[in-house]
Amino acid sequence: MADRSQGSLVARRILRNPIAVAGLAIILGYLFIAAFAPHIAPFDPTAQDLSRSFAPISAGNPMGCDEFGRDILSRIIFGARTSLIIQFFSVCIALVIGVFLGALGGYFGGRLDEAIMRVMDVLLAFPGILLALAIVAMLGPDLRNLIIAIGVYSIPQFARITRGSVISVRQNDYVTAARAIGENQSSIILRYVLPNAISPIIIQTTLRMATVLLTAAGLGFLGLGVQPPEPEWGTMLSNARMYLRSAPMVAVFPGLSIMLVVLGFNFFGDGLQDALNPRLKE
Amino acid sequence: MTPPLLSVSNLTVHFHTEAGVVRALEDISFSIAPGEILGLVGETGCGKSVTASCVMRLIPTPPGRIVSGEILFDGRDILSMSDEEVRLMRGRDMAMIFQDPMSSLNPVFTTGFQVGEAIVTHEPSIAREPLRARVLDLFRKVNIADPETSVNRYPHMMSGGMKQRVMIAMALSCGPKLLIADEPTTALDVSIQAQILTLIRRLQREEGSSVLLISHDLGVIASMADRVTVMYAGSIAETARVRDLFDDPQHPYTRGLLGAIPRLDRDQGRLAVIPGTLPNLMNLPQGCKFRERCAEALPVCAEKRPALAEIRPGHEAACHARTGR
Amino acid sequence: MPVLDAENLVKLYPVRTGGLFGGRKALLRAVDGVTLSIERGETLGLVGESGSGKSTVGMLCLGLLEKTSGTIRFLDRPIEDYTGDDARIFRRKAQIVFQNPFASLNPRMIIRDIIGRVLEIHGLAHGRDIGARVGALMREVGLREDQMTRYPHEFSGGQRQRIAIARALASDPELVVLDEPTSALDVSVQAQILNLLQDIQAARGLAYLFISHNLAVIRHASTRAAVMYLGRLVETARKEAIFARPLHPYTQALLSSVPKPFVTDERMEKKIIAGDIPSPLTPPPGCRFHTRCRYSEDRCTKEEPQWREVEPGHFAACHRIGEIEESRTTNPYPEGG
Amino acid sequence: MGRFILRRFAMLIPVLVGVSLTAFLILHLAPGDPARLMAGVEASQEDVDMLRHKFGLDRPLPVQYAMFVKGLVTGELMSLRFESPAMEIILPKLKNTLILACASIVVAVVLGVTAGVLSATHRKSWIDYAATILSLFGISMPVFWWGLLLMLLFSVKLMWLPSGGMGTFRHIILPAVVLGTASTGIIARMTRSSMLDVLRQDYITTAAAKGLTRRLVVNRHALRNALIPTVTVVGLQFGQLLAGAVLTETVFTWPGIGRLLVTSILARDLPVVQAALVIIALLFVFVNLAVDILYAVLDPRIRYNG
Repeated sequence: MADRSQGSLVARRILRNPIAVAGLAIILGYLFIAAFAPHIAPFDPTAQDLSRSFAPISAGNPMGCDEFGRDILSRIIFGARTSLIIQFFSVCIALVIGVFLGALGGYFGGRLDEAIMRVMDVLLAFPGILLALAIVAMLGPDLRNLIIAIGVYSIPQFARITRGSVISVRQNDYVTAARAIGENQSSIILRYVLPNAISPIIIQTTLRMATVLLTAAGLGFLGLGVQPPEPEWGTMLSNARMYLRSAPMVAVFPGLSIMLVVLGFNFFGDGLQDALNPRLKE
Repeated sequence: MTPPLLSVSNLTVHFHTEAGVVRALEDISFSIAPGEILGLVGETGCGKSVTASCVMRLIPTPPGRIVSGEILFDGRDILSMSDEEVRLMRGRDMAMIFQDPMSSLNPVFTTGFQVGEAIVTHEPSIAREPLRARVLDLFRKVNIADPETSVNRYPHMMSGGMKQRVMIAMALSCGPKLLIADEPTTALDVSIQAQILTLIRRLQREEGSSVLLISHDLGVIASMADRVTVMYAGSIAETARVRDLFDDPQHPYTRGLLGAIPRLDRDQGRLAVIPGTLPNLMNLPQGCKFRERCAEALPVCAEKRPALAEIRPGHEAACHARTGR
Repeated sequence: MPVLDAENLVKLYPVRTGGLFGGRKALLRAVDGVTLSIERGETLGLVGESGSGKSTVGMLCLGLLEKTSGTIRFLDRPIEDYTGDDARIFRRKAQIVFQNPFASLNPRMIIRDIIGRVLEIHGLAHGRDIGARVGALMREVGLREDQMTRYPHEFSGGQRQRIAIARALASDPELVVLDEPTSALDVSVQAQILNLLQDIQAARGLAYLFISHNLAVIRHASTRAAVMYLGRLVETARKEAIFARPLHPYTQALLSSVPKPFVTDERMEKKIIAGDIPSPLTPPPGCRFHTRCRYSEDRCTKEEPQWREVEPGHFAACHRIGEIEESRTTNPYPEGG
Repeated sequence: MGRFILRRFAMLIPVLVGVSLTAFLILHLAPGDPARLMAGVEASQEDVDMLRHKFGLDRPLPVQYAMFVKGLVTGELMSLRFESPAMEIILPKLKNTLILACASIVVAVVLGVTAGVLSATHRKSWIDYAATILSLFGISMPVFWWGLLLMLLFSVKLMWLPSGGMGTFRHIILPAVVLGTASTGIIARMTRSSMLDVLRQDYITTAAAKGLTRRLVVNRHALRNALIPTVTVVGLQFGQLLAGAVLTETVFTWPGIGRLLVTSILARDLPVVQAALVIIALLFVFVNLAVDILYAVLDPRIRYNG
């Protein structure tokens, strides 16, 4: 936030909202775990010990062991790292490209806008996970391709949100005033339009972090995500599914981790939405 | 003397917001006689619209809170009525028209339906045909061209002036004793404003109802009202008959306001200016709220908030310099 | 030499009215043949109701909207000729103040930058100088210098309008377009701003194009006034003439329908212009005011009235000026419907 | 109204071309030889060359695209796996997916709109907080995990409901609930915010000022307007459901297009993958068209201006 007092007002609103605070706590915990995974994890996440296959929950393995006797807690902790990498890079790709295209179309309008939006419409015509699924299926499943696939499928959302926001900001008199004092186009976009169009983009970024994780885990669950033995929550769940009847607990923790982190971003994003959108406040 | 139709006494209203408590109204008292038009005038934030909402009991609570006071309408205390009693009174005994006719009609229903709805609410047993006739009648009464077609139109197909006529038709549908008009012409062009004001005036005479006319425009007040109440920062500054107020204003704020208006009828070199800005309603000063902008302020003005007092019959002002030493 | 000289300005907007592939395109005639000029030190008041095109004229004169046709000469040079480096000169010498002070200041900039950008862009000050110049401008418009590091939302509406005025003055303009500069303000604040504008003009010898829907404000603020109706000028004259002896029936009726802030025995009913303002999409043929004019006759519905100088410096466009002169004393407009 | 619909149809044409082009190009996006990709790593060079020729992969790209579109339109596009036209495989599966998606959307709309309206009318009460938290949980729930949990509880432990397959009404309950959970949450949030928005409008005050009961103000004046943006969200959610079916159908072995898509990807049956993608996209685009038309029915401002 460029604006001090407005920024602190937003912070105060978030801290007064218990749901947003809970979300923030989850996110911070997640970041901490991902950052310090090697220091926190009790075991090597890929070390197999077939004698401990499906070992139950114990003091040594607080979440038990999987089919290869790997410590599930350690795999969950390192899995946070994988998830964060996917989230961060794919959202970055989508954010940069999407905001650029959306701002361009929204500000200049006309044929350029028409062309950009038609392309976005085509991408949006493949709903949800499908586009990412198709891309990753063709490129081959690995971490880099997963990031590209998820990044590409998130572009239209950012482009649309940015475009809408830019169009509404563009109509303000201060943009006309900027033209009247002789500001050039790039200066108008960077100094006047984007800083005022940023709120919905911030909200979208937070909420996208949640969606992106769900998509990555979903692809992992279908066997099209990060390949084993790399620890990734969706892939872990996919393997656990085969032993659902005999060892149901193995399926519980990866799913719980996904849900908690996604919940964290959604809680925080929801609070952010209320805080940045004073229209909803009395 | 006939008892007043509406009398508001010592009304105090607060709003609890994120930033603090806004003292929107402080100790407001005024009354309206049957068949009278009372003009309520003041600048942004003076509390005139809040007052109107209180009379209709349309203040959202929270954030609003009616701290104290009494609103007697036709002898009944509105503030102690049950929700159902208030509901039955709204639209039937008192009705309201709003500032922005563009947004005060529901875009997804036809205008005829919305006027008819007001009638059905208070006469649930009315049959279809008489209802239609009543609505058409009302449309004719407020001079809407081609009523048969107009009742089937959606609001967005009408001009601002026409929509305000629909609002007036709706307000008059059950023959209310009191009409509250909250800035009814502020969103309209000058030529349309004149039409609407004339219409309100004519209908008020025909129906014999009372009107609480709220406006920031002293011109509108001067040409419409029988009596005028001037509000400033949540308090009443002055109440008088319209001629007394414009010919011999007592409160320094009223005088300042009249001096600050550009005039069409004469040349003014420079406009008289009320210095300074409105006080913050969340942090009101001690004593008189107008003191910091007042050229006639006395030492007492910094200590005691002036009460409304009669200066001559029918002319009251809340000013230490006028009323007492 | 006038500061601004606009001739036969036209602005048409293509508007879609539905249908396949964009449907029938209609033309909204926002401004349709407006001619005006403004001298140094003078205020031209431009008054009209909604749909009259008065704000569009202001935007056209500053090149903020592209005109469809007509010529605009600024300091004796067509504004199209201000290209390349000269474009800066035009931007520097012609400025604008908008109606809504809550929308005309970038909420993400502090006041020093809002005003200081003008100096930077035009190279009028550098480095530390900027702060000093901004401070001086703020004092000129009645603000405190120490407020320059604040954001717009920390100011009241009147103060914001002062900031907008300071921004307009920063580049030392010759012409300022004031687009309803006081319409969003309360009466007491309006008076402060009107006085301020008067002082600035006296001190700097500026030309103002003062646009407003408020006739009393126009009368107070201008030297000459022009009345617009549905994209056309109907009358223009020095203010003494136009407000004392309006010639056009529209001007007359408009003046009498303004509620005056004093009590008279005159009845409101006598002063009304009937009917709604027609849509600028389908302006009436002939004289555009004929649908609401009580003097309208057959000719008015067919022929466009000529723009002519009825008295020296007093122009109007009406077929019946001479004939209605005598009936001016009574003005029995029926109630509109 | 007719013109309005026609115009919306016309706007679809570039999107349809783009959709088929994208589905076509995705195949060529893959690094390396598409023929090799189809044939698999183990196939001999002759087999690959044969496949390349059979599918015209040695022809110029525009020709290939034309063949692809022709194959789609005439239904001649052949599956690699089943030696039968791709469409014949896809369409019965599509029907199953539609049954599932429709069941889910009904659940989501009924629960979501109710929760959203209650939330907005009881703002800041426990109802609002509960609905908000539940909605956010619903949105955050990974479909596949949620499916596994419910399956564990209702099929494995309680043995009330079947764990997979399709047949009776009991088979559809779990997949429909699982698939509809996220949409319920999103529809609830959207309804709440548009309802709050509408409740602030002047015409709501007007309705209250004429003496309408609170219930009429909410159900007649507010809901009708609040549903307008909700309808768009429902349309978008329908697409999400079609996509989410990929996961739900895998969990519950529901014989729909989503599962077909996954198995075809794993079996490198590219014509079926492409055709399925195009079919889902087409369906989604037409649902959105229907939503636009519904939008116009609900909102007279669009009806007459459009």
